[in-house]
Amino acid sequence: MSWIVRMIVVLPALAALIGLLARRRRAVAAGVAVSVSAYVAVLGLIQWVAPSRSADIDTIGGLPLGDLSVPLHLLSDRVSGLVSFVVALVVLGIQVFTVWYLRDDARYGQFAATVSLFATGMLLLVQSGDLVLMLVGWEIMGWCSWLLIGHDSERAAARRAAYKAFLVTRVADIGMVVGIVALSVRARSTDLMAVLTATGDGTLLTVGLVGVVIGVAGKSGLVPFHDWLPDAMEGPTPASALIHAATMVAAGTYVIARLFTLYAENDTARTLLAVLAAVTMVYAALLALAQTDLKRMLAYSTLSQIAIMLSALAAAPAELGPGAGISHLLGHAFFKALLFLGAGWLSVLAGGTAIVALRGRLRPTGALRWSMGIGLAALAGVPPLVGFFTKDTVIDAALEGATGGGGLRAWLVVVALFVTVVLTAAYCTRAWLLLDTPVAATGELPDTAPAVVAEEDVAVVTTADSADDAEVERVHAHGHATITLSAALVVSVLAALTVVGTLFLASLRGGVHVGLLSALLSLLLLAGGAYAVWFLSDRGRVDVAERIPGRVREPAVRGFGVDTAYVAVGRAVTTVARLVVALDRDVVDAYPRGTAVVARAAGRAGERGHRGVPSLSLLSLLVGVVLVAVLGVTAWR
Amino acid sequence: MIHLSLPAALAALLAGLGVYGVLARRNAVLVLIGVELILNAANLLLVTAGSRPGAPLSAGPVITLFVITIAAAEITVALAIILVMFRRTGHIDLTAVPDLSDEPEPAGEGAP
Amino acid sequence: MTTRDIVFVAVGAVTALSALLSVTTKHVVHAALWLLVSLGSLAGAYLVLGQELVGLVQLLVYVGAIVVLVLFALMLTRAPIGPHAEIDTPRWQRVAGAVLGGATTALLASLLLPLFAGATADLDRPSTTTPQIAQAIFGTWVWPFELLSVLLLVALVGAFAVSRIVLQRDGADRHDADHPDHPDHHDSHDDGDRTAATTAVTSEPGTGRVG
Amino acid sequence: MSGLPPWLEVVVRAVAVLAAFLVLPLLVGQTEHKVMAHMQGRLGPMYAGGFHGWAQLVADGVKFVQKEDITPAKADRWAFRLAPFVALIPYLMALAVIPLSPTVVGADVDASVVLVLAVIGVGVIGTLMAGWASANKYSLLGAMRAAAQLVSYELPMVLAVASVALAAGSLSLVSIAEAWKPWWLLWQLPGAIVFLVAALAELQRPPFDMPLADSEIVFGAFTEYTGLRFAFFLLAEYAGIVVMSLLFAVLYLGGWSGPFEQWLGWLWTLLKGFLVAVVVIWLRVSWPRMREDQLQRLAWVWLVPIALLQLALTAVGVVMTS
Repeated sequence: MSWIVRMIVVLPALAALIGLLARRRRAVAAGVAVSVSAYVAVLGLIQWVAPSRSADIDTIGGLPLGDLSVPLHLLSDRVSGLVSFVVALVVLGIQVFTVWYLRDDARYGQFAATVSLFATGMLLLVQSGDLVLMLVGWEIMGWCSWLLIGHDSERAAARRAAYKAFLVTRVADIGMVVGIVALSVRARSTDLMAVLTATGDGTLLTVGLVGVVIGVAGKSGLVPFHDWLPDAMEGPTPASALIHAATMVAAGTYVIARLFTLYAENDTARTLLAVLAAVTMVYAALLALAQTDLKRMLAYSTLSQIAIMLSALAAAPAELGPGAGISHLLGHAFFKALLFLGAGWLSVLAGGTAIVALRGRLRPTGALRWSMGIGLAALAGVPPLVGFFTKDTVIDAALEGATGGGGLRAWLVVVALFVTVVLTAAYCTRAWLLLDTPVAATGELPDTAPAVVAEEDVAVVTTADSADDAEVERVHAHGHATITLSAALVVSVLAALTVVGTLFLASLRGGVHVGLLSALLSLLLLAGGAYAVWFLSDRGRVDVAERIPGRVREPAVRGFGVDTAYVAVGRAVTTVARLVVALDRDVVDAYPRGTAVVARAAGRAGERGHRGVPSLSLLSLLVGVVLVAVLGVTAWR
Repeated sequence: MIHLSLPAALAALLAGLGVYGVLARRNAVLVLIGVELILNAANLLLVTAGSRPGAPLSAGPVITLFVITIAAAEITVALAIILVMFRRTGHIDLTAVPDLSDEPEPAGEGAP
Repeated sequence: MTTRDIVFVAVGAVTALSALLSVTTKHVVHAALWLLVSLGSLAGAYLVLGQELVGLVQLLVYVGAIVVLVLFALMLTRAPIGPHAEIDTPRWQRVAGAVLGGATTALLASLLLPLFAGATADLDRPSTTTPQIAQAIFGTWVWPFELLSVLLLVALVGAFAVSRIVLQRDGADRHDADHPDHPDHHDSHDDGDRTAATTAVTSEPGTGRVG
Repeated sequence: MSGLPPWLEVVVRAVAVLAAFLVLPLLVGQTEHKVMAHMQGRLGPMYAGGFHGWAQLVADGVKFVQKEDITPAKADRWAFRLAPFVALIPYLMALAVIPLSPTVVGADVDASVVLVLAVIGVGVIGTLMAGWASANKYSLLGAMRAAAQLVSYELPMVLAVASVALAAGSLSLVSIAEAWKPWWLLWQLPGAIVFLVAALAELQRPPFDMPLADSEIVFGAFTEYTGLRFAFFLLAEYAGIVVMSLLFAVLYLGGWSGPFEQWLGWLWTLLKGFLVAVVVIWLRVSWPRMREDQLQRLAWVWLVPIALLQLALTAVGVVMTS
């Protein structure tokens, strides 16, 4: 058993190494990546269903750090088993899909190897029973996300997005590191069990938990760190699927779930988390409604969904445990992977991801149409798909928290959740209507789409442009390739999992817990939101987003200029750094340099003084010497 | 048998001539000649003093040898400096106001 | 007056006379040659005083090396043939020098002559022979001796370094001399003007000034 | 000789030294003529004097005496005229203190090694004077070259001699030669080689004849000299060969040690010195002239370190054997 857990972590790392060595041989790279991820998925399944539940597993031995105990243990229990299985499954699907999707990419080998390494990071984080190992996995993912987003490194936009993602998450990671250090210091150990059971300084605990929340906010894209995630769409679609579905952005949820017993007792950190999550979920859902690009819309929906997971952890009562958050994590993993891979497929067919280009392209595609429909329905929370169950588990948990003395924090979360349900339903419906309504239908009613709006729409599209430019170029260069059976199968299997995924969650404590009242309420809200969109969009003939005034919509597409704010923050930091440098150089260093200047000036002055004519100087010198000697001799006599 | 006031008088004379040489010359090498004369006066005085009966530690001749060595070192460095001066200014005239700036000057040969 | 006294007076007269000539002659190189004579006869004076080793070392180092170096330096600094007025300082300074020299001599003589009055050295049994000097140097005086070797090394390196620096600057100057349009980067004003003029000329190929 | 009155002894010794000074260089010169000629497959001078041209150099001398003594108009007259003597006299003094045997010596001085080295060092001043006073660029160049060369090579030479003096524990040539043992041939071999090379350079003999280099600077410092003064320079050169050869024989070859050294010691010294002189001539025939930079490199990179090593080796040997 313990070997299985170790292999789950080590094998993807080996696959990454081999893949990197064999990157020139496409078949080898693909074979290694797919077969190893399949093997890891099987191992994950075994770990999940295996009878022995909890195990503390040794790895490379502890680090000798004096008083601080760093055992570097892995911790295997039913949660980690399930999560690692789902992660491995999603990774397997993505690897298979990538073989087809990047069929013409010269750097496929590197991409597949990076995906394997990324999986290593996530699996290490999932399996780790030690904060240090957790941080290692966390940072591996951060680095790999930089590599994956910047995969098309010849494009400036991709490079910028990669750096943006890296820098934003790095900044937030400061909080993560501070938090981990604080928690470790408090427990005098980095072992998860020790940290959870330690009793001690409350301030340190608060600092540690708040720090971790900040780190999580960075990686999971909570406000104000959210803006890197939509930009990360510059990466190839499988990379987006990987980052959004089960790994990086969800990792924060998992970390907080692992530390849930600590959070349950700390109001400060939980309130912060609740506020961030509530704001993010509503804000991101609103922005998703306005997007002109399918992938960007999905990205904002991810932000919203991640916030939902975290809100469960922020609002659920202590006795309920973190099950609700984990369960939404897993459900989201299925349908978001499905949606992204479907979007990737669709973009290959349509030659772009801009909604203008995709309008009505879904209708004639058969299996893809079904899959996307299932995915969007699950995202909106239509029963009996997995999204319905997990989301309502979260709502129920939050309601229980609110009624069970959670106070304002829990109510805030509950309200935000219901608003989000409406908005999610709205943007899902909008997306479906836009994708599925035949284009000819819009042409029949030109007068309902005023010319002004159309112009604005064009303007918006050209400014935001397609997120995955590389895909457009690829399609232009190689034409529309038919999908391979295996890739199509991946999408279909994910769709199937989205339907039956609830079964996985049954084994999770508190995994599925739907309250009748809340379920009915959310269904009503869902139907209302969907109907409103259907009505406003004139049965899908018009983009509902065009009803939004252009001067609101255009900044909304751009994320309300948060990017500019980031740049401003960067500038401010640089300015402060320059100021410090200037202070150091012009104020602190001025004294030493001043001494040099003074010494030089003194030297110059002395030089002036020495500019005598040598022979005259010699004369006066000798006159002096002789005079002194004469005086001395006379005195001596 | 020799009267030691004779070499002492010669030493005094040489020192005086050396002083005159140092002051009467503007050519740097010739000034050095005056310096050498003064040094030799000192040497002669040392030898003279060392020749007195009962002079301890053989100090006279030994220190004279030392002074000769030091003179050799001194003349080497001094001539090096004089050659530097010649290359920089094109003359070794000590009555000219010296230029002590850090920047190199154009070679003196080209100057009018 | 013993025989040695007479010999010493003769040798000393040569020494003093050649020293006088070496500081007064108008011929640059002759001054060095008179110095040679003076130092050589001083070596003779040391022999008369019974200090054989000192005399020989004087001959070896002063005459064989130092005067050669002085001559070498004079020739490198373009010593002219024939009398040369410009090797002497102005007349008043020379007068002052003469007065000071005389004062020095008088001062020293007034001190030394009474000190050495009547003192004699019995040189038939010399008190310091070469082995004794050797033993003194490597016994009593060994530390000053070692220090002296360090001094010699420092002087050697110093002389080398001094001449080396100038050689490099020389190289830079020569490099500049190859490009008369850019004579010296320190002379920026002039340089700028010339550069501007050059560009003006080259930028107007049609005016006929160039072609 | 000890039976003579002091003044007569001085006169006899002076005359003997002068005679040797006049005869030995001629002998070396004649040897050079003939040895060089035979090495180059020629006969050499064959007519003057009858037997194999033995009187050739005498005839040369007569010719030099007859020539006009020219002093260039722009020359520094006195320095120009005195230069040959300044070059010549040091070798005369050196020859006076070099012993042929313990008894056959011009003047037995205590520190005769230092004296020889000191006066040989003075010789360069003659060349310098000649070069500078000629008012001729080639002469000046030659003089500069000579000065640089002689100052450089004096150091290894002094060091090599110091090594021998250290081995013998004396500064007197007589004592050094008497302390000499045959195995010194091996012990002092590096020093001997250094001394020989440095001596060649001091004499400005090929391959170290850059100061004269007739293909580059006409005849160096001696370009403007004619007649007897030129002959004196030539005489100084051959006297230099004699002095250096005898010095080498005394310092490194044991001088007069050989069969019947009581009676024939002076002959052994002369023979050994003559052998060395032949080697010097041989080197002139067989080696091309070096370049100026090679010259300095040889002195400072090879000879000085070797001489210092020899000094250390000698010190070790002295400490071991004492």
